[in-house]
Amino acid sequence: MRPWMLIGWALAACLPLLLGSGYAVQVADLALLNALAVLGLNFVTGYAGQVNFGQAGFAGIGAYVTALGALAGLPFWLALLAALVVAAGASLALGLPTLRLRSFYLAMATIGFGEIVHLVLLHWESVTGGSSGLRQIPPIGIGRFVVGTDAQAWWVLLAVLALAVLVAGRVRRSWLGRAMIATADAEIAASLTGLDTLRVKLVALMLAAVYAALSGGLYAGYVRYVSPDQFGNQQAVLLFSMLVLGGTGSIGGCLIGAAVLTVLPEALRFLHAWYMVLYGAGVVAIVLFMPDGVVGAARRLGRRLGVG
Amino acid sequence: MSLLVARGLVKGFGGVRALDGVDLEVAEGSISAVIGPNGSGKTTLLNVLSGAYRADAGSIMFAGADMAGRPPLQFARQGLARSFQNIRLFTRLSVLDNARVGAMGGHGPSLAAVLLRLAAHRTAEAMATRRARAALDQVGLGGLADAPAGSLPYAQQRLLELARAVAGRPRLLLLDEPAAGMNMTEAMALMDIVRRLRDGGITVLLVEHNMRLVMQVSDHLTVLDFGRRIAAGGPDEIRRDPAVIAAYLGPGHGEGGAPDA
Amino acid sequence: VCTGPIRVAVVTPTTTALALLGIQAANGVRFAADEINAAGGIAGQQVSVTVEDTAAAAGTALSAINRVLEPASDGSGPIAVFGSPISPLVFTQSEAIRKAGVPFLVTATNAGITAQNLPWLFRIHVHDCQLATLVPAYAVQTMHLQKPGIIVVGDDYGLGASKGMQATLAAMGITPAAATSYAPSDRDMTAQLLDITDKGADGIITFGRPGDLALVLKQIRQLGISLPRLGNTSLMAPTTMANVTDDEADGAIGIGGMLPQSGDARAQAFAAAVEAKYSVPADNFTVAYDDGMHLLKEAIEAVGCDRAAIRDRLAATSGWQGLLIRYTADARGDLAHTLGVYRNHGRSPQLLGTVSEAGF
Amino acid sequence: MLEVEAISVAYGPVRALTEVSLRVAPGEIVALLGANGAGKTTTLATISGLQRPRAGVVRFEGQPISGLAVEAIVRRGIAHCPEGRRVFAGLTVAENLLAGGAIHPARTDFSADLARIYTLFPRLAERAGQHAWSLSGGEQQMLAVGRALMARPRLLLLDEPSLGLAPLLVAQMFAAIARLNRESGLAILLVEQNASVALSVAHRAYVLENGSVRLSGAADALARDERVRAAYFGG
Amino acid sequence: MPQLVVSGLTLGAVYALVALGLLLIFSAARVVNFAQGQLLMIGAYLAIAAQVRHGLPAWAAYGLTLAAMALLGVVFMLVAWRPLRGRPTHLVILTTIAMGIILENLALIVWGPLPVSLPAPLVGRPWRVAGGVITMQQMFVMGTTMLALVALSLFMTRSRFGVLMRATAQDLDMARLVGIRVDRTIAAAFAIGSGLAGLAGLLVAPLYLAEPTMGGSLGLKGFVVAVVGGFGNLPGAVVGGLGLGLIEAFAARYVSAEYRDAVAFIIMIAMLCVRPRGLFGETVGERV
Ligand SMILES: Nc1ncnc2c1ncn2[C@@H]1O[C@H](COP(=O)(O)OP(=O)(O)OP(=O)(O)O)[C@@H](O)[C@H]1O
Ligand SMILES: Nc1ncnc2c1ncn2[C@@H]1O[C@H](COP(=O)(O)OP(=O)(O)OP(=O)(O)O)[C@@H](O)[C@H]1O
Ligand SMILES: [Mg+2]
Ligand SMILES: [Mg+2]
Repeated sequence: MRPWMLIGWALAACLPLLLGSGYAVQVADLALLNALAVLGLNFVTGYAGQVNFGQAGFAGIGAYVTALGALAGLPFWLALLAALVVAAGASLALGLPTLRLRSFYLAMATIGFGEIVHLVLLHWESVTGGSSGLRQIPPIGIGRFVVGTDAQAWWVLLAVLALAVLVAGRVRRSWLGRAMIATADAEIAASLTGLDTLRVKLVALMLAAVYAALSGGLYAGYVRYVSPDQFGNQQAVLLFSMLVLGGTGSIGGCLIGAAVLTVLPEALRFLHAWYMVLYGAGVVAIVLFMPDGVVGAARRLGRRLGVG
Repeated sequence: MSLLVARGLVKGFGGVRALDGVDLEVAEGSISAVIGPNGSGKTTLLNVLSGAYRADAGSIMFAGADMAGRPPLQFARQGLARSFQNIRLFTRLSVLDNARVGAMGGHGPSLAAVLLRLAAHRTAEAMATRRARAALDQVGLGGLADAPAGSLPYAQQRLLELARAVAGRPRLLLLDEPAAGMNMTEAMALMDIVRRLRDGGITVLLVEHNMRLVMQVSDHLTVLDFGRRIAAGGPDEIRRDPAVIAAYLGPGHGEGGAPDA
Repeated sequence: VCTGPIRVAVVTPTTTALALLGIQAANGVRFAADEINAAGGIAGQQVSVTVEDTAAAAGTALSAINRVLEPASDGSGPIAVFGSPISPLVFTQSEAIRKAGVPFLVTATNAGITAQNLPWLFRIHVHDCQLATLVPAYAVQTMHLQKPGIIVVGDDYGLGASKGMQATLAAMGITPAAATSYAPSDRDMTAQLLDITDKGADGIITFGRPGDLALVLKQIRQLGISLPRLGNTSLMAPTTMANVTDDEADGAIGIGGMLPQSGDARAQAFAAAVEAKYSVPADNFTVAYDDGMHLLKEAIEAVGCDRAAIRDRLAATSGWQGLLIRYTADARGDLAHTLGVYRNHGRSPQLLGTVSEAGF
Repeated sequence: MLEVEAISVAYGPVRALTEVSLRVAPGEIVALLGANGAGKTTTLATISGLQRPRAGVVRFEGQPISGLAVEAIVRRGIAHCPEGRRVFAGLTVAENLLAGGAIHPARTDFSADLARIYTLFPRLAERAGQHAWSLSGGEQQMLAVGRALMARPRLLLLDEPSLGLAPLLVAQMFAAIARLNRESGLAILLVEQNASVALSVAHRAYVLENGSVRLSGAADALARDERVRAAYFGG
Repeated sequence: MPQLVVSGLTLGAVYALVALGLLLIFSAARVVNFAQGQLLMIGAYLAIAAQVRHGLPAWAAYGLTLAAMALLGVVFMLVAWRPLRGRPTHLVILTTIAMGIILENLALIVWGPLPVSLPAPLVGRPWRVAGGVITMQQMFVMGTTMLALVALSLFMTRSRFGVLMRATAQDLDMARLVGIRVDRTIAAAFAIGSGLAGLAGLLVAPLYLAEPTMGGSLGLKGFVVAVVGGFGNLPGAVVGGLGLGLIEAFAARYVSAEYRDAVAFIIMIAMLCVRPRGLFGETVGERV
């Protein structure tokens, strides 16, 4: 790990102390949750090149399974674990038939998946509580320790995120990461080296689903209330935007993208009705002026400073 | 000993019969070539032989196994590697990583091994790196290991394709126009590499239009025209074959790939 | 005693598909606040209203509530928060309210809203459970329907009502011919309507938002269906009336939160003033929020700016006269118990009378 | 008719050309030789406007054209058949050729042009209705050259036209190039790896090395030059 | 039954029109315009503004709307596509999504949240056929879709402009190298595509009311239809559109109204598994 990264993590750990207010910490917590889901998306979209608009659906599965498990009396972490397993299973069910599809066709299939999950959450009322959702979910906790404040949540979520980043980094630097990128760049060539590209894509999607479910499950324990509207297509698009904005295929980019797009709408709140317009315009502007994401722009700036 | 035996291969696309009953044998340890006019089915033949296309009819025996109808990755796992007429590199990966993908092929350790950095992961990575570096050295790209593959000039991209194929230690290497876009001097250097690979135990089957090069390097040639084999034999035989001259070489072709200045 | 301006916040969707509802809600608070300020404020202090958008998403709703609960630079938080008419959003925000301890006045109609055991929460609008009892009762007892078909909007609002109405009907020994719904974004309800008529319904009970009930009314006529129509008061909301013909609207009966347009002169003046001011008509929610603001004013004037005291005062509300109805707090925090019954004559709704929840 | 004056081109920090100057006179075939990465493709791309020079100027028939849009340069009469074929994959052969005539007025009748190209490359006629992506490598190369000719240019920039062609066709292609030049006075700037063939049809030639002109002169003189033979003829 | 067919086909025709606009833009610029539904919404509002607010006769309001939408298409292209050309598609996709957000919220600010309707241009007694009722507007919607399809198909395959447009989509730099004025070509495609969205907006406004958020689901369905039909295939889009409309109507009636969209998506996914490039998708080539 490079020194500036260490500094970054250390600063992040101090953030609640610097922010002080509940609102700011809570926004920061949501950013961490989003970052987890985006980090997962990066496996399948950033590395393996497969468009995935189903990420919010996986998060929804994770959130509901966690919530149901915890409400049924399972320890929180066990419910969360169950959620990861269910989401992984769902990713196989989605991926096996659809990962052979290309570009727009896959995009459509994943959008469809997200819609289906959303509709099931909405209408399978006896289990999911329908549109009024599930309430009074037990909070995040392990053993005696229970997350009480937004700041405590930040530290727990940050630790989980750090682990997620570590795992993502290990995958990227292993044969798996190379295989994912190879599959995205030239699938036929990859399969002619002996790679089972379908399996590689499946693993990428499964990792994505597990990360999303982790994000969703922690969301359920953090907000302690889940409803279908949080896991619809809008959220899927938002997560996708975060990935692109940060810089597809870059772990740091995922974190930055999630942070920017969680904070930006909040920062623009004072514009009232105009803030959504400005938000859209902001995204357009960022895409126009930072085509390779924030990370790419930073890299270019660094190079220029380094050269000049 | 024949490493590869194909019999009666047929492949059609709509109205076009790109392969029309082609027989081919490749002797272990040889450099063989397939030549023929444009559109005669050479690339299609390589595609069928590497599993990228499925033949409509015919049989393929490779290293003692019946391969017809199997997916490409099984051809690869059986010990076959190839390069492409249109370059297909993993452009976002570094030069070394391209070769490492080739070296690892389908034999990567499990996800758990990767995440926990188990011994299986470490030895596999070390092996892949070793083989990849060796392959890069063999084609002369050793110095560029860390460059992004997408930034290489055309000829070096071709060399990298070769290195990626070689890194997997294949038994049979299929090369589709490896010298395209190279001048004679560069092409000759490439052929030296190919010969050394053969000496290192890799059987080579290549498609190439540069006659000077093909005639110098090949032990055996197969000539296609309209999807059929019109001749087969050693370089001297082929050079004098009237059917080959009429269909492919053109009159006045002794050595070079074109009329000499 | 209150020092400095009195901060009140409204957290409600002002964007996305729920914008109309949210904007009509916010208009009620704003209108009342302006009126109060023009008349000298509350206990000599001016009221300041902040409106925060929740969009239609839980995450945004959560940020919005946390943002308004944030103390201002002078350390003072809002005296009270007005929540939205959308139940899932209110559920999302409830924990934050519990932690902060601020009176929370909402109109979200899911019956479970006031069952959260949250002493800070008050509902100033009638809820699904009341409608779910009164509407089927009216259908059976007054309209003499024996086999009604139910069609509702497929969100929290409609589905909750549908479930409740089916239970009430069952208690009266009646099974509906069909119970269907349409997605909030659906624009074609013919399949559902045909389902209802094919199964031999003798009337249609519908629950939805103004925009989509206009379509339901239209499509009922397009299909040549002439069954009696009964539903919530969205059937006579100004938005609905603006988009249907006389023929399509005529005869439909609606029960629910009361509309200012067909009230007495004062209510009509209110409706006209709101529409003139915001170019969006006032609806039952606008009235509820306007009443809520006035109720809050009286509470503050009575007990000062201590939030717990305000809460206790609100919880003790009894027979307080609003624009159209009287408000009385019950043990759960529900304040509204009176519903209007309307019938469309052409496109002008006429009040047939009011019904009240048993015990009020 | 074409004057390239001291152009320098860079891709980001990578310098591709340094003060390259060259000339093509009307009716002339000029060959541009050089090792891989020498900058040949970049030179052609700069002439046709795909790359902007950092310094220097390109003049065509006396007018400066560097700075004009690519589309505008084609309309002046320069057609560029780029490296790597770049056929329109999803279009048929005939549609590709039709697109090649994009600069001519909408009502132009292309049948004569098409016939000319089909005589030049009979295989294209056989494949007229086939999608370009499904053509063999050599067939695509023919299509790319044919498409460039559809613009009826006065100057043709050819980037490795023999790439992937069978020997018989290489001969035919260069015969065709020579004939086009002879019969209609078409000026051609030719980049070609097959140095011996290139020098056999060209009048003059330039040799690029590392982005600069190293040698230039009459084609036959260069063909005899020892340095050229060692570097490009394979000894 | 017959009534379901009528309403399914009507909605299907609207889906098809959205998909046609999407395909037209795609066929020149190689981007899926995720704001197509929002363009439709703008079209509906413009028509309402012209006809209801400013009292123009229907034909003038319609003409004005289509012209304005064509212009908006060009503006859209200049803002959301032109600066991004040659960049990876997902960036362009994201930009179009953001443009959709901008349009939707601008509409909310300008026209407010109230649903509004447009008077139907053709008034007359509805037809009764085989036990079903078809209104004039429904016939108008279906007829217009068919006309648009025929006109577009001829335009794309028969006209030289169509060929140049497709060439531009395949390889932008190469298109410029053969002298195609790519900016104009693509601007034209955006103008037509946006005009088609506007047309769809005009047609649905009398049927389904206009709201700022009406575009979201219609745009998505248009995308579904384009995919099911096989991207790039115009008749495929129409068949896909009508098919989806019918499936939705029947699913709502006989399977479950709640899961109407789910049924549509499940059928779509199942179909993609069997035919990975849509119903009529060509095996767009990738040579090895
Ligand atoms: N997928 C396909 N669909 C339709 N036709 C095809 C397809 N692939 C190849 N063909 C046709 O089959 C014939 C043989 O093509 P192939 O690529 O095998 O030729 P080749 O011998 O490699 O030629 P070259 O030397 O020019 O590369 C060609 O005429 C080509 O147009
Ligand atoms: N898009 C690019 N980005 C960065 N560098 C580039 C790019 N294109 C070319 N270069 C570099 O510019 C130099 C000249 O390249 P160019 O393609 O003009 O050479 P060439 O003579 O045509 O070579 P070849 O024979 O391989 O086609 C090379 O060093 C190459 O690596
Ligand atoms: Mg070939
Ligand atoms: Mg070149």
